[in-house]
Amino acid sequence: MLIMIALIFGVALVTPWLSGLLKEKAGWVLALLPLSSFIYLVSWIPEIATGGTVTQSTVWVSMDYFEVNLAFYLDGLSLMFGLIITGIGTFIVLYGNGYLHDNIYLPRFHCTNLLFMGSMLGVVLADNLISIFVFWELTSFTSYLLIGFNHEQEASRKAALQALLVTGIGGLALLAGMILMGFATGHWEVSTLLNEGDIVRNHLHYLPILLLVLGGAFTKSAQFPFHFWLPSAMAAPTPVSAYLHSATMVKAGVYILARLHPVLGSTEPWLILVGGFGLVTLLMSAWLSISFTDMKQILAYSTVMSLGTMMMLIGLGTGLAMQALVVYIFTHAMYKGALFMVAGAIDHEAGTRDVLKLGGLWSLMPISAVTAIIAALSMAGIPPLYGFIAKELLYESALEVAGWPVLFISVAVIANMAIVAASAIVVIRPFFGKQVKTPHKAHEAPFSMWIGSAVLAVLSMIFGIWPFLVDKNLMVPAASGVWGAPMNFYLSLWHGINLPLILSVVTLAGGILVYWHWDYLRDSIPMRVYQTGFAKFPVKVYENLVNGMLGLAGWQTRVLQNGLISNYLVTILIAALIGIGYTFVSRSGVILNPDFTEIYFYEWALVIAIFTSLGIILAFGHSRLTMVIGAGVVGFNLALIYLIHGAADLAMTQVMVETLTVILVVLVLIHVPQLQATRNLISQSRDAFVAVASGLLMTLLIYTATSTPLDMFISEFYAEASYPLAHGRNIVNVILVDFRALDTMGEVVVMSVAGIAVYALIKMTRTGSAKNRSEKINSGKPGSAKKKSATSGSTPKGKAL
Amino acid sequence: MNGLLILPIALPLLTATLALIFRNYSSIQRWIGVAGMVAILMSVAALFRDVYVDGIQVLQLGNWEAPFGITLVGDMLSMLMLGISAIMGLIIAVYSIYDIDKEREQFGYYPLLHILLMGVNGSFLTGDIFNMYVWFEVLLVASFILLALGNSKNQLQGALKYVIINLFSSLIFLFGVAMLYSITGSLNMADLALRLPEVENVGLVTTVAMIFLIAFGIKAAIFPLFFWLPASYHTPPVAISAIFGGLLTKVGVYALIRTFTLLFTQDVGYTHTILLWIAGFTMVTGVLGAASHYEFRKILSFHIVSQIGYMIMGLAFNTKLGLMGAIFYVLHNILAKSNLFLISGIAQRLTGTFELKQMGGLYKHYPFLAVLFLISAFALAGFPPLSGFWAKLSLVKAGLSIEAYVITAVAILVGLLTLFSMTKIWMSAFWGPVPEKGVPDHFGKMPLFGPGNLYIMVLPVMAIAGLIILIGLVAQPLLEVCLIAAEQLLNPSVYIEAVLGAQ
Amino acid sequence: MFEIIAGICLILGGFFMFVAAVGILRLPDILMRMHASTKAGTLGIGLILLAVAFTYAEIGIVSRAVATIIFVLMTAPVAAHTIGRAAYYHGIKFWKGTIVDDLKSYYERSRKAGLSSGNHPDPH
Amino acid sequence: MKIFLFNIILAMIWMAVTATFSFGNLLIGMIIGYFVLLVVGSTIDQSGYTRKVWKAAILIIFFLKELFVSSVRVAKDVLRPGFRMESGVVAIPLDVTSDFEIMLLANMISLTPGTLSLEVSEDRKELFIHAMYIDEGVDHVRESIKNGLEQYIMEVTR
Amino acid sequence: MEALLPVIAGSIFAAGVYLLLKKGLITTIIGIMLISNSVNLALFSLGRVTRENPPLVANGELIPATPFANPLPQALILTAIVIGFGLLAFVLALAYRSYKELGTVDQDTLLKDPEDTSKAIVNVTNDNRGKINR
Amino acid sequence: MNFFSIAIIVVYVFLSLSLLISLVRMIIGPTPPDRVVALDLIAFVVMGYIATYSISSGHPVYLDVAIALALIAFFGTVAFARYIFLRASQRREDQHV
Repeated sequence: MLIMIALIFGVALVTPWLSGLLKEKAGWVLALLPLSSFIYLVSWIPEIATGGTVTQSTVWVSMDYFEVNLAFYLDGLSLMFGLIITGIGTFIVLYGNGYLHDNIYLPRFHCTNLLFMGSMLGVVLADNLISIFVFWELTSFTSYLLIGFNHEQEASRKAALQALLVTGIGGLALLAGMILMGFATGHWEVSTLLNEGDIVRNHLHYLPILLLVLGGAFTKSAQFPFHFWLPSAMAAPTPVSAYLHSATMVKAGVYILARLHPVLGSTEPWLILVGGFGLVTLLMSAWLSISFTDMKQILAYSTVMSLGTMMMLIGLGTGLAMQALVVYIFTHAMYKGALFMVAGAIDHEAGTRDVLKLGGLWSLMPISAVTAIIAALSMAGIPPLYGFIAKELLYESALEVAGWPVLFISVAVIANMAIVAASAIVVIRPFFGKQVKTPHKAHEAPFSMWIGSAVLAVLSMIFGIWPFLVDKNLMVPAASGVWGAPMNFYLSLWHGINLPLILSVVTLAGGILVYWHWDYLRDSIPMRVYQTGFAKFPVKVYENLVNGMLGLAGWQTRVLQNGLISNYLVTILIAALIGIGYTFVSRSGVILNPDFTEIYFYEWALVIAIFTSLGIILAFGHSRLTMVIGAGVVGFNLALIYLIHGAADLAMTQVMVETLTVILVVLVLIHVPQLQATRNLISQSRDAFVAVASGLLMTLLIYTATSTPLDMFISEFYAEASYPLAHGRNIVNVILVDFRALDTMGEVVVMSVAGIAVYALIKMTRTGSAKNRSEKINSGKPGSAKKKSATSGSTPKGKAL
Repeated sequence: MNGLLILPIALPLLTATLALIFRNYSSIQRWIGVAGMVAILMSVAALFRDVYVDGIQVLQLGNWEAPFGITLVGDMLSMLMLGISAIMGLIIAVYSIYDIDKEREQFGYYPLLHILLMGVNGSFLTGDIFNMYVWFEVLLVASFILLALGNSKNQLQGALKYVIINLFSSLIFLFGVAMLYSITGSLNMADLALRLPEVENVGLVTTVAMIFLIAFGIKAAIFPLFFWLPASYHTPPVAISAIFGGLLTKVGVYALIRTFTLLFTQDVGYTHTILLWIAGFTMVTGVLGAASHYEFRKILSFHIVSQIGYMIMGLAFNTKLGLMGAIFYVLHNILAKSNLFLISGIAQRLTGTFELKQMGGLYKHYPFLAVLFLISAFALAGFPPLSGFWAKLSLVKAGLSIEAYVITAVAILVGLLTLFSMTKIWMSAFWGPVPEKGVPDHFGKMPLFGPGNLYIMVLPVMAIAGLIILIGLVAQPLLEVCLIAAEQLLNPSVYIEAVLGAQ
Repeated sequence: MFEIIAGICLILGGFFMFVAAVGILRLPDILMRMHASTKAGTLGIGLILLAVAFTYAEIGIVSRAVATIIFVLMTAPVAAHTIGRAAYYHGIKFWKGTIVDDLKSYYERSRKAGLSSGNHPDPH
Repeated sequence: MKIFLFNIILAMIWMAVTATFSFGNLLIGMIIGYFVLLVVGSTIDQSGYTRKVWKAAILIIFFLKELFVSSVRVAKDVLRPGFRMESGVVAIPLDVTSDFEIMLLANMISLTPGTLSLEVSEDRKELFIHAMYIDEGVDHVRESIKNGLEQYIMEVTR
Repeated sequence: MEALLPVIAGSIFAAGVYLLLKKGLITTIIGIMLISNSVNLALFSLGRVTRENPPLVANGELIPATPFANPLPQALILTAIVIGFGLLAFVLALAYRSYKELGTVDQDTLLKDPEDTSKAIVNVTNDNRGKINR
Repeated sequence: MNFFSIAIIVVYVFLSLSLLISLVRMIIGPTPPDRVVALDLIAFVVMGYIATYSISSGHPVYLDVAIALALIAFFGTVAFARYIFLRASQRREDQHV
């Protein structure tokens, strides 16, 4: 199976070139791919039918934290889904080839479409939880590309993003849920999890797991309140809608729940949540569907309704419900796919999908008409079609619900009335009645476009008449796959007169009644309100959420990233003050034990000098020269302090560097004028506060750190090793050039790069004269800076004397 | 003792000098630049082999045994960082051949690039905290000038903020080093790791940890300290912002990981909780900032911030899995992020702007570029089966495994928002219709490969995209080495023993 | 013997330093102050360096001290000159005791002659 | 000038003889060499080297004296309350011409009593100095400088 | 004296920070100058360099006369000072340059975060665009 | 307490006083040149300090620092003077054109 999927992916990636090769025929060739995999899956039927399951596993990542295997698990359920995907996929490839034959993006369609097919197969076949998620995300991704296929239009882009975000967040929830499940059981293979349901159900995290998984499933399968993305996704070209949004992808949620039903299912919360949401969805969307006139919208909502039905059935969790479920999935895939294809064909040939603008096409497009009729009948659940069996089963299982069967059955019946009406609408309106003028002159669709729907429709009739064709070897294993234990049943068209049959009749009658008054009903106020409330409102909510997020983002950015460097610095400083200061005070506490004895008077003089010049610097903010002079004085006095403490080289360097810096600053001052503007009082006092606080913090930190004696073992080693081993008398120099030579090397690099930097800054210039260039170039490196400033300084003298 | 350890520092210096000599012969200079990168890559590969085979490698410079001399230490983390930086260096060097103009080349672009790499490698390799300060300064000064090189208004505006704030941060760093020295009397990190636990005043050590958190935090652009990054990273030529966005901030992250696993493990309950909070805020603010902008590179810059949050989160978990996730995330993020920057460069060459609102039609005319973008963007958003997925997976797993549900939820949601702003770029620049006016006349006509030599820019992008996919599909080896690195980090005694010899 | 001389030199040097300081504090206008700082300052530092030379009567130190003294003697007046000129150019308030200012008239003349521009490199 | 080199060579020889190479020893060598030249000078010496050196020595001594005196005077004035001097900027006509001479003069003026050189006229004819004590009148200041420093300098340089 | 060093360092730091936050670019740079001075002094005082013999090995000795001043911090500060000087020189050049380009040194008005940067890049890379068009 | 050590103390007294006094001049200004002069003198005083300390501490090494200061302070002063000069002439030109 891995090979199969890999093959699909591989071919998908080369599709653009391939279809470049064989132009129109591309579709026909590519269709062989899903067809072959369909046949491959069919070849498994005998084994599966006898209750066997197949597991194939390839190690992907295997370490003590990850057990991610590309494991595949084929049982009835996944087989059925696989067949649906590949089977319908085959037709879709053909259909798409015809539908988009004049579209320049056709190769890209084929590519993404195949990619999607592969990932969808992966979802249903994968065994390992993580790999399921991998394929799950891939479907979201590919569907994003497919929905946005007509990317020139704003609408389809929006829809694509909508689908991606909604399903994406669901997918992430699913991931979390799966990981939790894995932690709970310690197993990552579904096939093993299936036997560990009790552990999960009794686990502390059961509810979170359930909620997260449901989040994934509901978003993917467009359950209320996430149903809104599916109708908007109809912006996609019809083949996509037919494939993703009716037959396959939207069923992924159903699949995952069906798959995990043995693990998570048949508990109180499960019944309430899954069943309940399913019920709501099916009721709501059924009636929404007939509030639209666009065929695709109608079909979309009816799809949502079917999904709701499936969810409800899963929720019920009875054996009968399982049978109903699998049958329903199967038949729905067939008739809904067919109907979508027909709708697309009509749209393609007649130029519109609005049932009000269509009529009497049956003479023009006979084949489509017949197909549509059969499919619609199946959708309406009318014998002898397969849909009928499904509906019967649905009613039966609804009837036998423990608790309140009345609720379930009534809801089911009411909803199905609407569906009957809907199916009537999508067939009668376009094909019968008097012909109306359509944008294009309508004619029968090409072979590639009707073959798929025709086959599907015919199949649903055949299976309806002879259900045993499929039930033994497909339905039963599938149902038992969901049920988690082998079960046995057979389907038949006719059970004699019983309650479900009566209900069907009622439904049919009601449906026809509804159809009769459709035009009136559609425009009636309650319907409008209903539509706004359930179709438009969720979209609004979604949009408001996104916009709200954007608004918040904008606000936050305006506040934080406001371009004022002083604000940035203040923020940083305050953060540092809080972070460091709080930790310091709360964790360590201030330790003060300095002794101010033995400070000679001349040292006091130095201290006073430093403070005075600091005062000068702060006081003379308006005269930069004074500030620089003050800074120079501070530097000189620091040098003296170093000197007094026996750091000769240090003092030397300090003097040199300080003076050079001052000179450089002055050189810049010459060219850069004084800035007059100053800050207002508030920000000044804010700055003052921050400054004083940080200075205080530094002082206290130093006092506390120096309160304990320092272990000078390294310096002692240096002292002993300096002359005997390193042959240097000046220990500081020895440290610089020998013990810590790498530092010095870095230092040199920094200096030279700074030289290059200054050079580039000044030389790469379109303004500024050559003279100040030469000055600034050299000011990068200390030595030359000295020389230069000397000459620059002595220029007037040279002239003067 | 492994002499190879000096090569990643020495080779760039050598290349830089050579390139400086030939700075007026741009073609020679280019090839020197590329060749130097290849040499570095090879030396790193050799080193990697040694570390992988026989554990942590150590070089005592000048044969002064630790802690008296300066020690170069190569453990798995350093090796991974070195490797990725070498790869990025090579990619950028090739990309620059087309992207960097003559004038910049003449003013020492390639030498500076190599000096930058030298600083980065030095800080990855050094085992001495003060030496790390020196290397930080080296890479800082190189980055300063690379940022300002060209003297356009925007560059200078960005550079001033970047320079001032980073100068301040390195001064804080220096003060932190001084504090460390004064409470332990040592500078060698392994020796510090031995001595710090013996300090009576644990609170003081925690305070020092905070100082380092601030200092490195500014460099790594974490939550309240990141402002300089979105203000500057989108101003220089694309090649430069690519290597900045990819590599530089990660140096800060590396320093954080190193110090907070090796040195400051006394009061984990306190420090790492703070880290966790910071991580959360960083993720959210960054991604929101990205959501609110419509300039290609500004969006990417904000995303850098938000993804730093993920790495910090992994560090804050302080579990094997978390650290592994963090390291893997760093590697993957460097690739994806730089690649997006490079793509933005190509897009700008084609459409003539970085403003999303004025871009469009790239998907129509340059599908291959679109594919490359999709790969990088969805890797960034953590989509399977790309490299980002494994990072996200391991981080989420790590979070859930220690029941840190809130932060994990935040991380997941931020991932979704990342996806959102990536699609924002995609939908306007690629899917969007071609704008009526303001499109250069060569748009749509100039092929990616062929006349126009655009392929020099495309090939590196392809290479990285290939790496991303490769890592995604064959994640096992990289995950394993990341795990080894995490194990080494969580068990400092190995490191200490390798440096100081058996105690 | 040397000790005594050194001591005397020290005291004198310190004293002249002090004089210089008081001078720049007390004297009425900047040029006068510069008289004080230049002369007394130079002498003071010279004497102190001399004292160093006498204290360590080693040839190396003596030569260094002497070299420094010579250097100071060479630079101090130049510095004074530049500052003085700059100060004058910057415009100074002469104190009441100032009776003559030839330079002023000279500048007037030279500006009329348009020479001043050549004399003063124009800043940017 | 070559005679000066000769002096240096002598000093070198001295250093070689005493086998101690240091700045101080070089100085001593120079002095000894100078005296040697002073003795045998007149025979090989045309450029009046020895005389000039002698004058230079005198100049230096004179200068040092002036410096000391001026400092003392400044000290007096500074420490005495109130100021009784009169000051001003005085122009001094120059006889010396070469840059070197002018610089020497200016510097020395700056270091000698109550005078501080400010500016030199474009045509090198005038030197403007700030004088502290022109109580006896401007001319006296001019005289003292022309007869004092300038004389000595010219003796050395001419 | 040692007891006073922390106070001095702290106050210089405070002054530096205050200047750092001011409007004018040059003022900010002077602030950085002061801050780096103060940090060096802090390192000095944290290194317990006390009033003792300089760390020199006298002629004929093998080890310096004890007690000698702690040499290691001195070496570190030396490195730090020089590096700081290099960076400061660069910053000064940068300030000069940005004044020439942007025409002011008022950080609040000239240093807004730049928005669209493509124009600059395009201008700078004219030669390459020529290559593209041909 | 011989004459020499007294002399040293006296010198320190003188130097400290001069330092503070020149600071006063630096504060009261009033013009930049005054401050520059003060700085110049302070540099001298610091040199004096260093020289004296190299005597009192008995380590002649420190003399080198004094020399360095002598060499370099000069340039600083000149730079300041140049700045003042240029600014002044700038102002004058503004006035006279």
